[in-house]
Amino acid sequence: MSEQQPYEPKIVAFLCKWCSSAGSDLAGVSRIQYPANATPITVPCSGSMSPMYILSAFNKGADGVLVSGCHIGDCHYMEGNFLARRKLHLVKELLQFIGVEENRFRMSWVSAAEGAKYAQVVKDFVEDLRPLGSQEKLKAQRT
Amino acid sequence: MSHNPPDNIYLPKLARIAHIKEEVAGERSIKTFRLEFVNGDGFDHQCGQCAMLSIFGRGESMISIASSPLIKEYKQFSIMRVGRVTSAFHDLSVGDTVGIRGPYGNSFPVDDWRGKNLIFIGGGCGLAPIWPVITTAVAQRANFKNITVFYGGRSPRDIMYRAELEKLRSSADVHLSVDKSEEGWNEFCGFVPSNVMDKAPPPDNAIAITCGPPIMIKFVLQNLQNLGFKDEQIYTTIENKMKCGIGKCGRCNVGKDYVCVKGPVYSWAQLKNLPQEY
Amino acid sequence: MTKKRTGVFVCHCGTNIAATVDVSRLAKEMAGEETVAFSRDYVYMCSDPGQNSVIEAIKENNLDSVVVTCCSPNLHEKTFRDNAARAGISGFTCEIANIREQCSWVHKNRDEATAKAIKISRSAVRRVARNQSLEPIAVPVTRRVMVIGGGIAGIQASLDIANAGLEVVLVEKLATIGGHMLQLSETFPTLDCSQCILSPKMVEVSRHPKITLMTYSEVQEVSGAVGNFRVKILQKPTYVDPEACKLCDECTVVCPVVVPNEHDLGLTSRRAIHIPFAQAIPASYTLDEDSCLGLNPIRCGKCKDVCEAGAINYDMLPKTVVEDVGAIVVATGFDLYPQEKILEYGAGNVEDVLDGLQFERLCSASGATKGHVLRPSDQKEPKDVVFIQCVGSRDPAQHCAYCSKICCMYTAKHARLYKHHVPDGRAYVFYIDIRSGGKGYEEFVQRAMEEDETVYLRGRVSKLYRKDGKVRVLGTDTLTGENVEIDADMVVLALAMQPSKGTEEAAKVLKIGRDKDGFLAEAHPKLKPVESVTGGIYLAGCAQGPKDIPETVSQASAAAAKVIGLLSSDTLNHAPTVARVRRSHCTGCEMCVTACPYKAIRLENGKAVVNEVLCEGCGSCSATCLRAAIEVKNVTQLQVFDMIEACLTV
Amino acid sequence: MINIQDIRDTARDLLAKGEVRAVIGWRAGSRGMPAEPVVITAPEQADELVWDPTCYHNLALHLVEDRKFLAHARKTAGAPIGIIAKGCDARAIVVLMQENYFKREDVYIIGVSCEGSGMIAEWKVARQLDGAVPTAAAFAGDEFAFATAAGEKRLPAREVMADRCLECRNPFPKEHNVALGEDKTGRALEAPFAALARFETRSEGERWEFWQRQFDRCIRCFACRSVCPMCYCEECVVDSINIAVAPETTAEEKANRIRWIERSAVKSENITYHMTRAIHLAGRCVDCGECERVCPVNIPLRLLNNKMEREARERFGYEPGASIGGPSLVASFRDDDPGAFIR
Amino acid sequence: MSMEKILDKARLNDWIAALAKGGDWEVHAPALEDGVWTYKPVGDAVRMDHPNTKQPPKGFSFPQREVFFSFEQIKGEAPRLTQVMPDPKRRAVFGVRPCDGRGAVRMDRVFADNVNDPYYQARRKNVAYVGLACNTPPAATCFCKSVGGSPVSTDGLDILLTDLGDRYHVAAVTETGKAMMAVAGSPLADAAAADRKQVKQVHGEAVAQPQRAVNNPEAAPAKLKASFNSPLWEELARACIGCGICTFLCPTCHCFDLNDEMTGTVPIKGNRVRTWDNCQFPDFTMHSSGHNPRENTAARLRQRVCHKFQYFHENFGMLQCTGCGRCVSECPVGIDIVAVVNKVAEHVA
Ligand SMILES: Cc1cc2nc3c(=O)[nH]c(=O)nc-3n(C[C@H](O)[C@H](O)[C@H](O)COP(=O)(O)OP(=O)(O)OC[C@H]3O[C@@H](n4cnc5c(N)ncnc54)[C@H](O)[C@@H]3O)c2cc1C
Ligand SMILES: Cc1cc2nc3c(=O)[nH]c(=O)nc-3n(C[C@H](O)[C@H](O)[C@H](O)COP(=O)(O)OP(=O)(O)OC[C@H]3O[C@@H](n4cnc5c(N)ncnc54)[C@H](O)[C@@H]3O)c2cc1C
Ligand code: SF4
Ligand code: SF4
Ligand code: SF4
Ligand code: SF4
Ligand code: SF4
Ligand code: SF4
Repeated sequence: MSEQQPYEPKIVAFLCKWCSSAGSDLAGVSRIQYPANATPITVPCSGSMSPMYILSAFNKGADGVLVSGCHIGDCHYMEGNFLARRKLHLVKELLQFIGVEENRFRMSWVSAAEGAKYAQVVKDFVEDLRPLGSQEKLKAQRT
Repeated sequence: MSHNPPDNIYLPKLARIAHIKEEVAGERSIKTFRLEFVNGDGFDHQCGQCAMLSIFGRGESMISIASSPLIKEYKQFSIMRVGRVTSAFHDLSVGDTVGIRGPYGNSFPVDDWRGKNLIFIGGGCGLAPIWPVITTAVAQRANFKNITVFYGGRSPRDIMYRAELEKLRSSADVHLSVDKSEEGWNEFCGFVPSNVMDKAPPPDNAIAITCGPPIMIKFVLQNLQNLGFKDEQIYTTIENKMKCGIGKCGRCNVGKDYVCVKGPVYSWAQLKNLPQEY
Repeated sequence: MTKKRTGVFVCHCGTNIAATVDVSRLAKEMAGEETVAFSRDYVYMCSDPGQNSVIEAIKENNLDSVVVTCCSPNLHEKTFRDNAARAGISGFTCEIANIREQCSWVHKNRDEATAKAIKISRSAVRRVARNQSLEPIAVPVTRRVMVIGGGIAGIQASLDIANAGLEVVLVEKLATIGGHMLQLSETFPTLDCSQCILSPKMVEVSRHPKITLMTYSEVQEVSGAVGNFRVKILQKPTYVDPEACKLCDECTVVCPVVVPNEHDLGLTSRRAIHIPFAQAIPASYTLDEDSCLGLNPIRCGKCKDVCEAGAINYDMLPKTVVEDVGAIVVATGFDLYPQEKILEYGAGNVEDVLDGLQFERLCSASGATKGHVLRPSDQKEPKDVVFIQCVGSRDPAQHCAYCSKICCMYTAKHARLYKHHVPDGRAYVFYIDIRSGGKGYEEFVQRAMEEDETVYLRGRVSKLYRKDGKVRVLGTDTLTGENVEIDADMVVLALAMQPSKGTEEAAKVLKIGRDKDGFLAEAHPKLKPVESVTGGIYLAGCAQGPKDIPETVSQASAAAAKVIGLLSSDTLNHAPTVARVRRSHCTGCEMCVTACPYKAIRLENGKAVVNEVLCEGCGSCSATCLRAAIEVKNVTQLQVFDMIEACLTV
Repeated sequence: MINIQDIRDTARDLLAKGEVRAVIGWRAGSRGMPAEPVVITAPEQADELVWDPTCYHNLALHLVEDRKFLAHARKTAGAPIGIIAKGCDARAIVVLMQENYFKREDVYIIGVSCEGSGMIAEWKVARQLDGAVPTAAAFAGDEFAFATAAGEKRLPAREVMADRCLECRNPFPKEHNVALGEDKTGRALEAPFAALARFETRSEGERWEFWQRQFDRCIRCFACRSVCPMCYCEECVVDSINIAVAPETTAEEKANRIRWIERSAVKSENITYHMTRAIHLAGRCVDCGECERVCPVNIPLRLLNNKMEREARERFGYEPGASIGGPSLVASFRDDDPGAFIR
Repeated sequence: MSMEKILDKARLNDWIAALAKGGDWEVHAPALEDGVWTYKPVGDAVRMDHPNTKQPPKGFSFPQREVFFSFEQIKGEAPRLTQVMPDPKRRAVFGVRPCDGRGAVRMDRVFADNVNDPYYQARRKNVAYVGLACNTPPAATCFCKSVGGSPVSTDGLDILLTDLGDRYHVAAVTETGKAMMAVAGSPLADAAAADRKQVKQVHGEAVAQPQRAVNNPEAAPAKLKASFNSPLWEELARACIGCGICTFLCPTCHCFDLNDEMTGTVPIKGNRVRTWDNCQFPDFTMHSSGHNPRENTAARLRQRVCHKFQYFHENFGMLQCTGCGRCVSECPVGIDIVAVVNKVAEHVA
């Protein structure tokens, strides 16, 4: 990537297998274009999101982390997203508390039917991350 | 690599895996690796010394050099799969390159043993550290009198260096044993110390060299003493966790001794004066 | 676990992937991965030669794991896992990297798309590097089925399944089965009498030895998983013993309470004690406790007094019944979009403006007017009737975005039925366009226009209001561009279909997903149209989306076939990707036990133990355990850790 | 005010009757002050016990240590173990029981109320005494009495009390077998979470500036974790080096340890460690403040845990250490948990 | 090698400035940050009224983390190693207390014993310690005198400063020290006889200050040796929580770990890194088999104390402990090395 090109935030997107991953598939089937910044990792359920994954992604240099699951009440595993909501609320609060920009961590509910929404979520996230520049606060210092 | 300042003892030399042999299968499997130095780098070693082997990205492990110092072309290591580094070793193939630094530690005073009877007593993975002594002694067969090897594993499948041990029979007395017998096993059945007691090698003009799990060593010692061996006639090696190999990282010490420098070879006469921290 | 020998197979998907992603570069990059022993690209990996090449490559190169980079795993994961199995390795060492839906189809820039495809693929390779070879777990199944909803969909499914020899429990919320079809008069495209074709089926249900019918009942709680569900059903009291009831109708005569009759959509009234309609199944009266004066002989007690059969029992209590079943069919149907929400057409407050079902009741021989079309306000025969299509449908701004699919047809039917009843009447239909796909459908609409001289006006009705005893309808004919003004005696709105209230409730209880319109979500829009996302739960009828009777019946039979297939053997394969406890790390804190939605974990001697049959592999436990002492096989934290790494490697 | 003889008598009695096999308490430190934790096993040792404003150690930790000690010695417990517990110690014991670390009947809790007072912060005392080094400290109503070379010095409790004690909501050990001292729950020397609230008025940039400076100093001695009764895990997730060795631990498991962070004490790794710990203590931390006290480089760790505690309280209506039977914070949920942050 | 000067306190900054400019020295001095005294690169004002720093200055030659070499390996190729040597920056550390100076002596012995540690040496040769004599009453935890030190000891220091109220007495200890004083120029004035007298007196008073003490330190090695199997250790260590503060903060603890830290996976890239490690951690000596030669806190406390007071003495003829008292004041549970040694000596025949 040459110098002139705009800064491209690196996003790790954790998608639940049933809703959000299917939602992103639908975005594909519908050919809705969105930025290529977010690399998806499919997890069984948003409830399987260990806070460690988020911390680890930042530690490995992610500029933003997205967690997306089924809407409340629609969890394929019934309650996973309820658990995720509570757990990740804490993670989000903590990140903000230590002074990491609020916009670096995002959570959304995207159903299997919401291809357009998934695309929009990624678009918005990328736009919100762009002004923040690359994430150095939590990134591992290994030199 | 050639620009390595020779004084950086932390920088490994590179060695290529020339040969891999599977010794023992199962949960704690053992493989024997033959390493050849690359870029003309290398070092000589003595019986009983060990080397730090590296897999870059996984870490380092101290491993006894299991080949005789007489062999210059390669160095041999028998590695049991127990954790991070050793598992990574088991994943390697011939042709892969690893790091090696050493040699570390003291050695068996093999030259002082000329004209004596040598009795080797090994268990499990503990054959590797004494194997260079055995092979060196056999190569210089004329220098020694009787050579006896006791070795045992949990079952016939846990016997390492099987083929080599068979070959050894032509120049030494080899007594194998297994803890639990299986069909087709017609040698001793029981623990190694019992086998030693059973064959009762005489202590006169003899040196006993033992290596194996701590519990085995404990009973071997007792039995040897019962057979009349003196403390100065018994040698063993101890393996404490090591990171640096040069007496600085602070974990392998037994009392004041850093095992990586003062050990790993000790006579029982020396060892019994050290605190029991191994 | 020794180092994997993974094969990577990069699919071009014709140009679907290859046009946007540099596939050969992708294959080369993957070859550079530590664990990859073989990597190639091919134009159609899922084609026969493509699949065979995978099998051959596995065998020839002694591969123990596979990554196929192609389309969504929803499409071909199974295909390639089967291939892996055919080549002699565990299907669970095969993973799909989705570089089509999640990459080539949504990005244009080739460099960016290629870079992203590499990350996605690399993360699959890293994951596979630690996948365990697993074999499915065999679970004994309960060879019984529950069908929820007793409309035509539920009836058809129940009969098909019962006829295949499996026991069925049919749960219906109302006092009778039959659903909406029971309210229809005649049905398109053949105009045969709805009840005439439905009633025999209802009777068959009631008599079928393999079917247990539970009306006036609702599913309250479902636990377990495919093959072994445990369902709790609440049976509301009808206060009438169906065995004893002689259907003499004495009770309704004495009952002092008069309330609108739902079956006739309020066009008629009924008593607190009533039979939903004459041929109700089960054939018995029901006392509606909400309108009854008090279920108390002191307050009223007239019906109890008059019932000679002694069938009435005020002390009847709700009953909770537990049923174990292996599969569930959800056929909870539709409701009409509420007229109150159509503000532009008076929100239900304009007299003589009816909805389609009310009109069906007007036409029905068993309906309010005994089959005479009379307008409700004055019971006179209407001479000018306006039918408005697409009311609430296809209106994303205000109402439903979707097309309700059947309104064109039933409006044509209504127009024709009206003309058959009132030959000198004038029928006008306002439409946006006519969707009459279906066998004999187009002809049916043509006949409405030609034979029955219905006036079809293309355009929307902008407004209607009551004027001089008539309903003034203002609209535009977009074909002529003229404004149209009709003073109608009666207006019939073809209201949109929406998922029934009961569908919403059932989805909640069963924890199955719904689509954005609230209809039950199918596992795949094309390939799994009758499966829900949850294993063992199937969908049928209008609960899944708007459809007419033939389509409803087909889907019901399809669901039945799936169920029969599922329960055709005594055991079921359960996915082996279940949670596993690392005993040395577990401290027995019980957090995972609390978190598991399937109650699949218990403590034994201070350590967590997973019931593999109950575990669905959701991973809630793993995310909750502080010590990562419990993890889902093949989605371990280490694997996710590696995948994160891969996603951030440029 | 609690009479130390009552504590000693209780302990002596329990030991003499054999009702407990040992009592965990405090005795005078080798320099007189501060007190140090002690495990006494004989009735006559009861006279060593002390109760003063330097008994800040959360003794629940030593229950954990005791269990590990027994496991190590391959012994079974037999009789219950006695423990002297302040309000926060008792809350920690409740959390441990909630997590089945031991059973209620295994522990005999001799509750001691901090009443209207609490533990001192040594640095505050040093500041107030201007260098004079006290050799003993004692409760004296609203004051603390210090023995110094220049004779007794009295200081108002509020001026030298540890922040955690000033903000303490329940200075009385609710869970106990026997309790000594008055229950002054609800006393409010300082508003709960006062320090946190003050901190939160800072901007995002200021917060980061603050924390990065703090974390940069961490030397990763892990004392904060070692001193925490809730960090009883055999192998901490952030430890890339520890090996949980149990007969079941396989070579595979050891080889596949996840290295969430590295051992290097650099900012990023330190932060990840502390974030992990804060998350892991959400709903479990009882605000005994020990991590903050022991940190050799004064990192205000309580702020992190307080933040989580307040979230739990305000958003999820959850109070750590309130009940033995209830579900853990992160293993449970309520339908109306806040979700506005989700898009 | 005597060179004595007098420095007006007000001109301390001038000297420091001269060092930075004329001698390429990066100057560090204790600063109070968030309530902790830490060595920091010198800013505007240097204050040297600190008690001892929380952490000893050992990090200047033995940092918590240092990279030894980096490696890179492309699949199928041999790894490439690149040695990383420390930045050759010269660092002058002001305000080092004598106990820590003596700590440096002990570290030097370890890292030169058997074979030289190239990384330690590379750093050490570029560090100069400008000590500050302790002439205020000692902290409650100080015991340097009983372990062979003194509040005015010059061991391991390059220069010793003595606070004379408004002036410092500056005495060179090593050639490096002399050179550093030489760059100072005018701020350093020659010491007058009265100054010398005053220093002598101040030193005398400092040494006379009462301290805690290890009783009979000469006997300690033998007593500890005899104590090895004493059950006393179990009792002494019962409260120890194995946190390791005592060793991380000790000026002479030098144990370390070697680890590979990854920086990339395509190709495999990373660094071999040395970090501090700690004999009080349970896994420190634990073998993969689970066997642990020092398997409980008792064995680990014994190791720490015996290392300081016996093993080191046997190997190098001096006690390793310098009496700084950090492990005493910072131990969360009050384990007190002085009390431990004394108790052991008392109970062991
Ligand atoms: C002198 C000596 C000779 C040895 N000879 C052999 C041999 O010939 N064959 C063989 O298979 N093993 C030998 N060992 C043991 C071998 O070093 C360990 O099994 C190996 O280091 C384990 O590393 P790991 O990364 O696989 O295990 P992990 O458990 O993942 O390792 C963790 C770390 O602990 C260290 N470690 C763990 N156990 C030991 C141990 N027992 N000794 C030293 N370091 C340890 C390693 O440095 C490693 O980095 C020897 C050890 C010593 C001290
Ligand atoms: C005005 C109109 C005219 C139509 N005319 C025709 C026509 O001429 N030809 C044609 O082919 N189609 C016609 N249709 C379509 C036809 O009505 C439907 O296709 C058909 O009724 C769908 O059947 P179903 O079983 O899916 O749903 P429904 O008939 O709605 O049945 C659902 C059943 O489930 C029950 N239920 C709901 N929730 C629960 C719950 N939670 N628990 C238990 N039970 C529950 C309900 O009480 C009901 O009995 C017409 C539709 C309308 C609106
Ligand atoms: S949450 Fe973890 S530690 Fe607790 S019981 Fe479950 S597996 Fe064990
Ligand atoms: S993965 Fe865990 S939480 Fe999910 S069903 Fe299985 S055991 Fe329960
Ligand atoms: S925060 Fe403090 S106590 Fe915790 S590891 Fe860091 S320095 Fe040690
Ligand atoms: S930080 Fe978490 S994993 Fe580590 S010891 Fe504490 S609770 Fe256990
Ligand atoms: S002695 Fe004290 S400081 Fe050292 S490890 Fe034990 S508790 Fe920690
Ligand atoms: S052992 Fe303790 S007193 Fe001695 S030098 Fe180390 S930290 Fe200081």
